[in-house]
Amino acid sequence: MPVMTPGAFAYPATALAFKTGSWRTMRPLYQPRPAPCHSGCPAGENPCDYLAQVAEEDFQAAWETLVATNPLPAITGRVCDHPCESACNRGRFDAAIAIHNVERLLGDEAIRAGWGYPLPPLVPDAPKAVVVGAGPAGLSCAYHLRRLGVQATLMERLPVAGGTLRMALPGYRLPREVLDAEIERLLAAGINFLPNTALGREVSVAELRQEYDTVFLGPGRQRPRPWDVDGRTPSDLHPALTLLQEWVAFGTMPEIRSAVIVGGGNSAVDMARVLARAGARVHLVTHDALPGPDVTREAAMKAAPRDIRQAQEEGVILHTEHGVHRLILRGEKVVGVELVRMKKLARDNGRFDIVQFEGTETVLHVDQVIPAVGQEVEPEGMENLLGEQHFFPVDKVGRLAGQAGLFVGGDAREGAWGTVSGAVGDGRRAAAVIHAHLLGEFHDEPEQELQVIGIAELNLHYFEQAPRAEEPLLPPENRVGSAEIAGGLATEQVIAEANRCFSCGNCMACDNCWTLCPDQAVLKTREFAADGSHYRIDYDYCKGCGLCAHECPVGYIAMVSESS
Amino acid sequence: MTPQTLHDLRMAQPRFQGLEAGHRACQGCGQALAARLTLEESGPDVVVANATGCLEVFTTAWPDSAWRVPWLHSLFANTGAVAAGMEAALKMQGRDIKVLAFAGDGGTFDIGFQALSGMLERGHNVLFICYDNEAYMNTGVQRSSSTPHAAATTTSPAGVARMGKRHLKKDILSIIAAHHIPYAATASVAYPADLRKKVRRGIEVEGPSFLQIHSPCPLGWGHGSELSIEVARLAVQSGMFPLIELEQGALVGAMPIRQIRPVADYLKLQGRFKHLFADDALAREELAHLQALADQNIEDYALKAETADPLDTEGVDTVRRGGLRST
Amino acid sequence: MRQALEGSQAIARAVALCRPQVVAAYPITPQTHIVEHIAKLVADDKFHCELVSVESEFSAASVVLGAACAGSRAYTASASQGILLMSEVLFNISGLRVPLVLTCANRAVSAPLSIWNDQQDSMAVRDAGWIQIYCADNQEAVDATIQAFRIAERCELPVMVCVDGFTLTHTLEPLELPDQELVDGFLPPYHFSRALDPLAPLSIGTLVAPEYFTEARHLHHAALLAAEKEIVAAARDWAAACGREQAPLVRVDGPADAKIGILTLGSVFGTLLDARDQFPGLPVKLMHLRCFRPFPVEALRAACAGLHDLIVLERAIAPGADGIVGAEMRSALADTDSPPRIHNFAAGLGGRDVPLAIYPRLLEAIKKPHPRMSAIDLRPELLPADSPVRQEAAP
Amino acid sequence: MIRLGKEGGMIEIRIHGRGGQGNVVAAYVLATAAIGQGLFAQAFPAFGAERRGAPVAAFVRIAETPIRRRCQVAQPAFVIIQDETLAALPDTLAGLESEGGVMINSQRDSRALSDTFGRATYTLPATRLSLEALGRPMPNTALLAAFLTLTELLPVAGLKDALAQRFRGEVLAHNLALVCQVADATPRGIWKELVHAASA
Repeated sequence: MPVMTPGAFAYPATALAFKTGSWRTMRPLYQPRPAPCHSGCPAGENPCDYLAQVAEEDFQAAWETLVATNPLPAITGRVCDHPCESACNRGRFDAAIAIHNVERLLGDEAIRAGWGYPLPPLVPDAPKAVVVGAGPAGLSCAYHLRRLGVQATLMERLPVAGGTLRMALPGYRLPREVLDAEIERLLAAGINFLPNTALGREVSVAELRQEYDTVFLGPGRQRPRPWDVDGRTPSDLHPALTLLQEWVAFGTMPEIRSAVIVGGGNSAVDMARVLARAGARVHLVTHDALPGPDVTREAAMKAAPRDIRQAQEEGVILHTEHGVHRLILRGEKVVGVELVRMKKLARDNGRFDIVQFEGTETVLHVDQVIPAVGQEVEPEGMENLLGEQHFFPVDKVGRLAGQAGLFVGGDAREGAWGTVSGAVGDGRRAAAVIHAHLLGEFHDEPEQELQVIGIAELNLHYFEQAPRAEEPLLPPENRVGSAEIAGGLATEQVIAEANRCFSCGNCMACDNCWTLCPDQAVLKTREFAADGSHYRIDYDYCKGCGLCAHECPVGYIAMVSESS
Repeated sequence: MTPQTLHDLRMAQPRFQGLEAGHRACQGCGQALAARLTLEESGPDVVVANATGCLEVFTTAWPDSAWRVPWLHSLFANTGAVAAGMEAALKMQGRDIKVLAFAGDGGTFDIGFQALSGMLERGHNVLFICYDNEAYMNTGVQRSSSTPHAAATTTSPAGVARMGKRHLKKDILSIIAAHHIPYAATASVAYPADLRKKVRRGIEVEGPSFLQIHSPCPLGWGHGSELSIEVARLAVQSGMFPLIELEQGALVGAMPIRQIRPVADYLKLQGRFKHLFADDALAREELAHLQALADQNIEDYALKAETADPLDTEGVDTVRRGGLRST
Repeated sequence: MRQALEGSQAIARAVALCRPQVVAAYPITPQTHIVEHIAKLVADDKFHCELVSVESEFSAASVVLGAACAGSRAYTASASQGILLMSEVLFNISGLRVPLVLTCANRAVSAPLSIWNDQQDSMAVRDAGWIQIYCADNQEAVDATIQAFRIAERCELPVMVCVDGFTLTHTLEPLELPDQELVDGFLPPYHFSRALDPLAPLSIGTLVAPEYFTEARHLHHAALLAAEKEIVAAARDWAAACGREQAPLVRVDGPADAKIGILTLGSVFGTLLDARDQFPGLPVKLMHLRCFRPFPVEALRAACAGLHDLIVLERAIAPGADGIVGAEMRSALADTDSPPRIHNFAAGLGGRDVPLAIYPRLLEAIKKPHPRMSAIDLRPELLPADSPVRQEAAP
Repeated sequence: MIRLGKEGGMIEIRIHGRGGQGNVVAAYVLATAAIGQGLFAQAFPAFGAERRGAPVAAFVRIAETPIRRRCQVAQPAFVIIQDETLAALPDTLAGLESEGGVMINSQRDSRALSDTFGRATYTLPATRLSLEALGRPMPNTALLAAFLTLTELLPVAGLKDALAQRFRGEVLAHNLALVCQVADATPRGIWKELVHAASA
């Protein structure tokens, strides 16, 4: 009961006794939302996290954040077609953040400085798991198992680890020393690596399944798809994969003056570039379209746009949305091919059909046709798992149907990304499930995904236009042998890029909500903010005006009904 | 976290909350925000004279007060004089405490103008702050001489014969400038860094200084409470409310606008201008009139940014990680 | 020692002796000489204060309000239209319980415009919640001014010292001015318990809802009633200090057993004293109401005990009603046993001279009853021919 | 110094002049002089809104006992006229006691004006004297000096003291010199009995 004062004066800050929170019908909530770059990354990286650390110039912390999802950043920073950047909201503002350059710099910095993965010690009776195939999927799976405290054994058919990375990726895209450095660091991280150990040769799947509760298979796709035109093939047919692997391994290449490469994937483009650089006249023929804003993922060439562009720079002649209609043979040798315009058209059932357009035939005179129409799983040692299929049908965490404890990831699974980062992601997801299995903690309920945050949900007023840093490229005339083409970015450029990040759906501690709340209901704190923000809302006073949510630059604050 | 420690957290905020929570302002009140930002910059060594108006009513419903600074509300019309008296007393006592005067546009442009003019003319060391929400909001949104042309209020309603207020918004700053005081400026709640900078300047100068802060009123302007900052920002970006600084009556600075927005973008968010978007010749004419007024501001104060000024309307409140703002 | 001083000059010097730190005023006849004398004292460095020459009386009152709240003793003076222009602030000052002293150089209120003396101005703000003290001569004005600061600061209430314009303010006569030590001994340094201070930041001037307003008003009313004790104490202590006795509430002069009494306020009292000597006859008790607010009901009942006829002579009227003091006297004496007949007259409105001859006219007038108030010095011949008063007066 | 007619007796004097002529000052100086001599006195203007040049009046009361009345002076014992042209105005001699005296600033002969006014009259060329002594047409000091010399109401020294309270430096010196000059040239005490009669 208040007692009347002379002249009805009042004491300071006594209004705190008046709880205006009761006025509220909508409640602001700090709610992290997946950024498009995050949800767009096949490896599952969340670039916002490490970009924030790079902005604060704490590179090692940023790298450690990065390798918590992807152990091979120096590699993926080079070879990934970075869908994160295609998804980046900033791309609809000025230009996407050069995330791959940040990733690459962190990876290179780690190699230079010799940083080690932050890993827990292995307990003596740690659970065990085996991984077959030391390609990107296998390496990732083994690494993540190790991170989770599982004793991982990694088997590889070849004497060295790396799989496709080592076998088929040209040095001008992925320098050997980078590849070696990251793989060595990974293998040295307490993983039991068994080279020259092939399924069906040294060991069988059955034996593995006897020894281990769980087995992860990452064999990749090692066998070129068979190719012919109306049942005919030239006698001197060389599949692109074979030629590439020879060139990558020994630098040798048969004498070819002119060729048609058939296919639109990475190996097709790499093949074409290698030949073009060797002085041949190279045509690349593909059903697919050139990647572009209004071209669907399904209809576009699988190769990274960057590599396609570089191939053109290097003289490769593209015939997109064309197919080989007829082989022109003299005897059993190719002297030319007849091309026809084609298009992938979506049908009502959603599937794609390839349609030829009669009367668009043209002839190319070449002395070689090199198919690069993709590969399939080499079934050796896995025949009874594969049966008639060319790939392994698995669920979203990589479990092979009807085979308890058996996981498949990377290119070998049906519907694979067909990219290194996709394989890395498969390995990580499988490792998590395997770990849960080993602890008997796996629950098969789908975790409901928060909706990815779109640019419309950001408050762009708070960001300034800033140009994207472009890395220097080796001019076409200087592109010889394995000389790396992409030059990467300098440290200060990378910091600038990190500062361009909108931090979509992730609190950047900008103080807007704290500064603009008319009711002093937002309290600034680091230690007491449980929700990943740097603030607490004092609901005793928040009137629910919604200013904080509207003015939050990164869409971190949601207004939810009090009644619900 | 228990409420007790939440209270501790409030008591430990890294800023001076001269205006505390628990005040009874409407949701999204621009004036409440402006007052807190002002005191955040001034710190506790001030005394405040507050004119009758929303700010006074919603902060001090006996026995509660939201203020953490010595505060006096006398009347509607006399704030300039009350502040002058405080200043005279503190001067005689030899105490170095700045006197702040708070008033709305009614207490500044209209009923309080004479006392304000006298205070300025006599050179009292007072920072007079006008929270300009462009109408008499405290009594239920009646027009003031600060109400923009064509805005609808309860005493300048829109109807078949009228397009809201018939007269122009009084150019108070030019009148203030004619007193040749050391410092006068306009600010907006949409640009807190700039606002704080101007409060600081107004406090540092010896002698009278004046700050007019554009403070949206969701109730009176007819916009959502979450839009207060958005609306204030558009007022600046459209040229309707130029952010300028004067010293000794002479223009010394204007915040450039990098991307000038059409006045319609500002108006269409507000119910008080709804009638201007009717399919009607008079409405179109008044809309064009308001655009012309904004264009004239942009010309008079050279508001069009030629280069990316670090303090332009986009740069000044660009967010930085960790709450750093360019000031 | 006695000095020849003009009333305004004496008041100005009395104010200076009280050492207010802030003086604010706007000139208006007949208050001007007070402020001019203060300005001269400041200019001659005989008085150290911040003299704020404001742009209106409204601001003058507001400046001293702000100054007093900020912890400085403050003073202002005005009259007539100035008092009315201040009136909003006057109510505010007392409601906030702020100690202040204001000299009202009493003057008529326009329209019609008159710059001359009556007391309509201070009477118009009788309900502003201020203490009001009326002075019969300039010596009283000097003493009351000094006492007013102590009363105000002890009661946390503003005090209005009412001095007839011209008849006192512009009249030179022999006056005693105390020396500084004497005043310093009587009046301690200014202290306001709620002074604005960053170290104890109170909020003054809050909004009070209906559930609390009555109590706020009650405290103000009770404070005014309680102020009577301080007014008496101030007069007593001041007398002890300077040797000048003064009835603090009601001055009574004349035989205790007189059956006729005349109550008035201000400088007319002196004229009546001389007039009574000039026209000896029935014993008449002359009374001066020094303290009008708080209204000293007990003192007035005691003073009027035994009277058959009480003449209340005022220099203001409540148009359409009665005399202001007269009406209050009726209510004050109503429930006493055998209250006197009350005759309520106005005189000297708008500066009309109140001569000695007013006295016999008053004694003559009360021979017939006066249900309503009238001006004793009305000149019927100046009224329109159809005016009832004129017809009644016609022989 | 003379005694007034009776205990509590009082002399009332009215001074006529024009706005800006120092009329009120004259009244104040005379009252101040009386007070300086231990008497009681009152001085006040006829309160008006008149401006420079208009006819104005001021009053002085002098007594041996405190003066309580605050009314205006209706029947003065003496009238002091600072400007001859005012003499023609009806108000100037209004209420003047039949055995009262008129002191007037004039070049003309006292006897002639006595007949006109029907009262004891003394003329003094005060404007000329003040122009000579002060360089300004301020007749009041000379008139007061003459008045006090004629009536011996107060010693001329009292007038000098009063002037000293109000003026400084050269102005004061010149005024004091003028007072002496006039006092020496004015017959002493010839109006004593007028004073006595008026205050009786």
